[in-house]
Amino acid sequence: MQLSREQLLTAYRDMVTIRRFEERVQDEFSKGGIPGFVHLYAGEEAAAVGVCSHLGPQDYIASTHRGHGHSIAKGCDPAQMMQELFAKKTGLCGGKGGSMHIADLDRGMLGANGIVGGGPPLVIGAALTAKTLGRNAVAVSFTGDGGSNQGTTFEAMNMAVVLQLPAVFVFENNQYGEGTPYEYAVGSRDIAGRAAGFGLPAVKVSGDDFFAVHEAAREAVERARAGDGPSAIEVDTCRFYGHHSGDAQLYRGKDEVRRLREDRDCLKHFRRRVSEAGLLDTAALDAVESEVAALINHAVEVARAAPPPDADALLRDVYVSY
Amino acid sequence: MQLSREQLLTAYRDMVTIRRFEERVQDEFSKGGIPGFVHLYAGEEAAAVGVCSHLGPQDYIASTHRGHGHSIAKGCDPAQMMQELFAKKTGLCGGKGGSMHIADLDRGMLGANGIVGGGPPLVIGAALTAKTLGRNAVAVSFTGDGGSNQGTTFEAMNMAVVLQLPAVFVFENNQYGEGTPYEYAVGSRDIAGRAAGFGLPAVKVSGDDFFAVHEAAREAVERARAGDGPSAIEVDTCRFYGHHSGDAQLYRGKDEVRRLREDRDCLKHFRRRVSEAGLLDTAALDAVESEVAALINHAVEVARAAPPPDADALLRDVYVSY
Amino acid sequence: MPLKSIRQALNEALAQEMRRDPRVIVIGEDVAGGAGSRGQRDAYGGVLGVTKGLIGEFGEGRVIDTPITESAIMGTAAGAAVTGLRPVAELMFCDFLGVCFDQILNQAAKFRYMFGGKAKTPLVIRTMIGAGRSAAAQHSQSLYHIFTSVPGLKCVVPSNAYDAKGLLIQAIRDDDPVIFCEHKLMYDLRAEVPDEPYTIPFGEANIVRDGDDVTIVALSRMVHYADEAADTLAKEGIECELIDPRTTSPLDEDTILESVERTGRLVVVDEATPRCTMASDIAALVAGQAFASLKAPVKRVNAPHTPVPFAPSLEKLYIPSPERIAEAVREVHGYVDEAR
Amino acid sequence: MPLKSIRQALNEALAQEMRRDPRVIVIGEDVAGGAGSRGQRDAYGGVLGVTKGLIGEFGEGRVIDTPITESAIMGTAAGAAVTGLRPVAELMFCDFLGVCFDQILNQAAKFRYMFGGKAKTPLVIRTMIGAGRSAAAQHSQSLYHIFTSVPGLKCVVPSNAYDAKGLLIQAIRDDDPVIFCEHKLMYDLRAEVPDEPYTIPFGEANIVRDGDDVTIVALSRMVHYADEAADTLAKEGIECELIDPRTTSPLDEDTILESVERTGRLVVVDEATPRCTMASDIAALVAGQAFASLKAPVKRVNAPHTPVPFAPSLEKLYIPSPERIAEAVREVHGYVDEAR
Ligand SMILES: Cc1ncc(C[n+]2csc(CCOP(=O)(O)OP(=O)(O)O)c2C)c(N)n1
Ligand SMILES: Cc1ncc(C[n+]2csc(CCOP(=O)(O)OP(=O)(O)O)c2C)c(N)n1
Ligand SMILES: [Mg+2]
Ligand SMILES: [Mg+2]
Repeated sequence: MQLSREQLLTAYRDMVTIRRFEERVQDEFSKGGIPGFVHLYAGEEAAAVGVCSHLGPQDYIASTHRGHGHSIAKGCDPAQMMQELFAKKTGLCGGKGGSMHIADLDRGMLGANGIVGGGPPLVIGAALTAKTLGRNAVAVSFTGDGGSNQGTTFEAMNMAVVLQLPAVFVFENNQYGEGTPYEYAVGSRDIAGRAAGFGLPAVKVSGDDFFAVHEAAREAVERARAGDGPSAIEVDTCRFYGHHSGDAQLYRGKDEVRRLREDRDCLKHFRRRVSEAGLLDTAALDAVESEVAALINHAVEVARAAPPPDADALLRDVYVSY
Repeated sequence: MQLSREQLLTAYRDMVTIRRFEERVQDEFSKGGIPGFVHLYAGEEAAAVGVCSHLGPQDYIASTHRGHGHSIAKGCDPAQMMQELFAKKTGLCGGKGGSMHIADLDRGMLGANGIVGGGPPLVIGAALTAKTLGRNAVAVSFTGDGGSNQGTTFEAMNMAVVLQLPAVFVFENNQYGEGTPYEYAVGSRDIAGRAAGFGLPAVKVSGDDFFAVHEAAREAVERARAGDGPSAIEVDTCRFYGHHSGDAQLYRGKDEVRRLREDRDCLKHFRRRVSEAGLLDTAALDAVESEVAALINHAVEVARAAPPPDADALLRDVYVSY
Repeated sequence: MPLKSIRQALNEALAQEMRRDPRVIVIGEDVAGGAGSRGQRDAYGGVLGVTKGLIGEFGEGRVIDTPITESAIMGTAAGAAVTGLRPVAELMFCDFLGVCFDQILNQAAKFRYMFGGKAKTPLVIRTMIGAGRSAAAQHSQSLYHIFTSVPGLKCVVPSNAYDAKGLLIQAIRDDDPVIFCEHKLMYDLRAEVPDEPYTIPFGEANIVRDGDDVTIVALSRMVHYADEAADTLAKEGIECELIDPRTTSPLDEDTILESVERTGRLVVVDEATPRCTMASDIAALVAGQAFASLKAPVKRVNAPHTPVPFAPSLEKLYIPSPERIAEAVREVHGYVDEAR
Repeated sequence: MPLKSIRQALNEALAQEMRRDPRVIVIGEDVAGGAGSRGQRDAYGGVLGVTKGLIGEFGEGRVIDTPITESAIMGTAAGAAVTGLRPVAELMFCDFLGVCFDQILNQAAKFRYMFGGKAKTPLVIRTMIGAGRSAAAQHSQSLYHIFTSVPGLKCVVPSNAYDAKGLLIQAIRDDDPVIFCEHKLMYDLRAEVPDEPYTIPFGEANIVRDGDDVTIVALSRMVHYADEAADTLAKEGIECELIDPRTTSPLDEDTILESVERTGRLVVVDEATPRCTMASDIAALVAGQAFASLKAPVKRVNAPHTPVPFAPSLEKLYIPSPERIAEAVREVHGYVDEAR
């Protein structure tokens, strides 16, 4: 599928937004402005954006503990996100969720998830809602290579096939679950192949290549929307930071991250591709960069200035009524 | 592999023992002598016996709610089993487990299990013990077609591959989980194929044919014992009774059970096979039948006569020490 | 008014709510049964027949049979609830929470709070509790204390058909996740149940009988045993006030406290094991908030701290009996507080 | 005696037991880390470093990294325990029990009873509890009440490095399944810890300080907050007896009851939420068995019935504070029982 200039710019803007957001989060985290744990998505942008560019506001995604990229790709406001990470009253979850539970139901973002394997079953539910209410919506779960081994993930795939639901299972194989390589933890060493065994079409694509992800996701999302059932996509990708901000990454090979940043940067790949094909010129790409830089600066400024939650928020919203 | 006359007789005896045991349990259950729920194994005998004939007392099995057949095949005493079903002090579990928790650790029988999918993770543990202590033992899990969809079962297969454990996953596909056909519940309709996706050798064999199961199990058990890791076997089989004694079986086709009993009776198949090949004559087979009949009669008599557990058993054996 | 069993009352509640609101669906293992088989559809209608007939009226799209896959069932229900359906999911036996608890504990229960109040999760989980059928250790537990302890969940333990219908309709209309615990020995228990739909609010106890001598709080099936005990005791001249909280979360603290303020004596009867369960919860409530009125130790009548045994003779000893309840009441009634 | 952190004490306990008994193994996610990677082995040594270094001494066969697969981990440990190993399995955060609880609740805990006393399941599950690190709703819970409620499980909640070592060695040598709960904020807390192995029996509380006015029972990290509160109160002339039960199952009922019989006043401090948890369990115990001695209502200091919030400002309000504890003690101390 040929993407329009507009679409290309949007995709690039989303990917750059994620990258700069994460770089800045790392920075602010080390300066102490962000409490708790953060898991950064930098390096994997093509996965979130390649998939979510096929989704509209009526569609759903469920994310992982590494949820900033999915949120941005699904249309969440980076400023509200940043406020959430800063634990502010004005954050996306009023400061009560934080990075690991960032969510935006209005935009079909069902939440980051602190439980590995927590999301896939939820996605089946969202897909069932779409099917039952005839909404023509699609639900996508993002899961890591580590999470691909969780029983809940397997169950969700089987259930989606049995009920022929409009769901897509995206496996972001960034090579590691914490410090454990997927070659060790995935017995078959083949996440897509294992998914295929569940009776759904499954492909593996390179996450360095936005266009490859985009194309695979187009097929999967169209299949789901047409009522032809679920699919799986394994995205071969990499993370540029540690498991979380603060991970010493001793399990990495010498120079591993430097080489990944050189060879496997999906942003670089994208720029090269669109430039070489004459689809976008450097000026346009650079304009996006400055636009994003301003956006992120603004997000951090707002987040810093925003107030913490009111004390009574502690007891609020446990129930709708009690 | 050629089986000796002795081996053939043992296999036949075990299968007949299971069949007559179950028929009698059904009978005693309807007469009110057996409390609780019982799930009968009749029709599936070739699976338990075909597999367990490769196992010794040092090997382990974990069973399902439908556990009588596995217990007998693994060498449990039918009289002690019957006493347990009758809830007697002298039963295999002192009357505290019943049909759904019948177990005999001395014979490597890790228990029937009331939780569908409860057994496979346990088998990994038994296999790990074998490997860690250098025992050269093998651990086998029995799981139904229904249980093949449980997350715990998938996790166990992956773990067994990752740790290269001496485990065998036997899937007894008797076509139904309660009233739900496997064609509906297994999205891929292919349990062995799905298992293969986890990175272990997996085959499907007919459970009508003791020799087919026996041969597949031989390979799998040898592989495990040789340190070459886990395997899976799907046994295509059928149950002659309902899900439990008392199931109206409305989900069955008209005449389904009658036809199964005619066409798919593994005992009939066995008799025909060994007779035609001149391996065992009718007299020998019939002698087994009468021997077993006496055994089962005896078991029921002992069970009826045995005392119930002492009242203080209620509080005993919650802990080793507390 | 027509007499209906708890089974019928629940079935009627489901049917009426499904008629009223197309977003209500039923999902679980064999909730119809026979999906894709050569035999009949609706072959089960739930293992004990509670959902029988629903698929005939509402079809496969709204009465959904699933594989044996509790995490996916609960996750599907949670995900569907938060996106616009009102699922009634079945966890066949509460004992099976072990294979799916995350979707309840960390997902459904916490969405609203974690997401800053922006989520609504109108989910009902119907599940069976209780001993007494020789179903042994893994099919006989009464685990509602676990659900009760989880902020974000509501928990219902009906004791009769009238309450069962009204509470289930309330649960379905409620915008929070509700665990609805049905005692497997009570499905055939009958009571007068109106044909039309009605709701019973959560957090409002039912005063089953009045009395001034001793307060008994009993849950689920134990309400009936406590009532039996109270009959016996009445003949001895001890008048018990019997309170059935009906929901453990929210708990009607006021009714319990008011009663104890009057009687000064409390026995709590709970089929669950004794540690960190409802009897201790209620005893602690009273020890903290009605201490001034207490004239005797708070007695708890529970199952022992053991798994549920298989043998009927042992199981009978396991379950609190009317006799043990009466004995406990006599004890607190006869207690003389020397200091007061 | 050398000062050691809880992290060091636990690590030492594990190493010493693994040396002593070849059947002891450690299994979990990244308990070493880096399995099959291009980088270092033992890259983690447990996410907070408790198992660091073990793989160097004991090798991959006994320090086993797993996929993210808690049901398989717990099942492996249960199955291994019942067949002859003595596994120490790691459930990284107790919050994750939801994805693996069946193997604990229905398998490991019940084997012995269901099988008529023929099984031994010497299994330890190490897990992290507690709020205070802004880890939000799914990584901050204190769920030991759930383990405590299950017959067949033992449950340990150490509050200092000395106890941590002795209790972990006891847990490993114990023949029953033990849940060992480590508070994530206390790993760096130091105490004098002997180099040689020693055990602390289960079910024996530690009397942290003596006092005749009010009994405080506090658990895990709350022991330290309660001690702080007691310091403050001592200056006001209120002398608290502070009891750390160390194990919630078995629970040292005698020590608690004896203390309350002396002081007549009890405050229970528990970081868990209030419903059906340890504070209510202990309050109920006392209301039932030390009623005659009670001079004031039993006060519980808990987190509120809410999930754990992310924002540090809210989380601080969530966790019971020394101030709230002191206030509760003042209340029961100042209470005048008009009837007595
Ligand atoms: C049920 C559960 N187990 C373990 C963890 C701890 N944990 C958080 S993230 C993570 C690794 C996840 O790896 P992967 O799925 O590959 O995602 P990635 O971090 O690589 O994006 C682990 C083990 C958890 N949060 N939940
Ligand atoms: C976790 C769990 N879910 C559901 C059940 C109820 N149940 C008991 S047996 C069974 C069907 C099992 O089917 P299958 O695995 O095919 O075994 P079969 O009965 O055919 O031998 C079900 C649903 C259970 N015991 N445990
Ligand atoms: Mg990963
Ligand atoms: Mg089956």
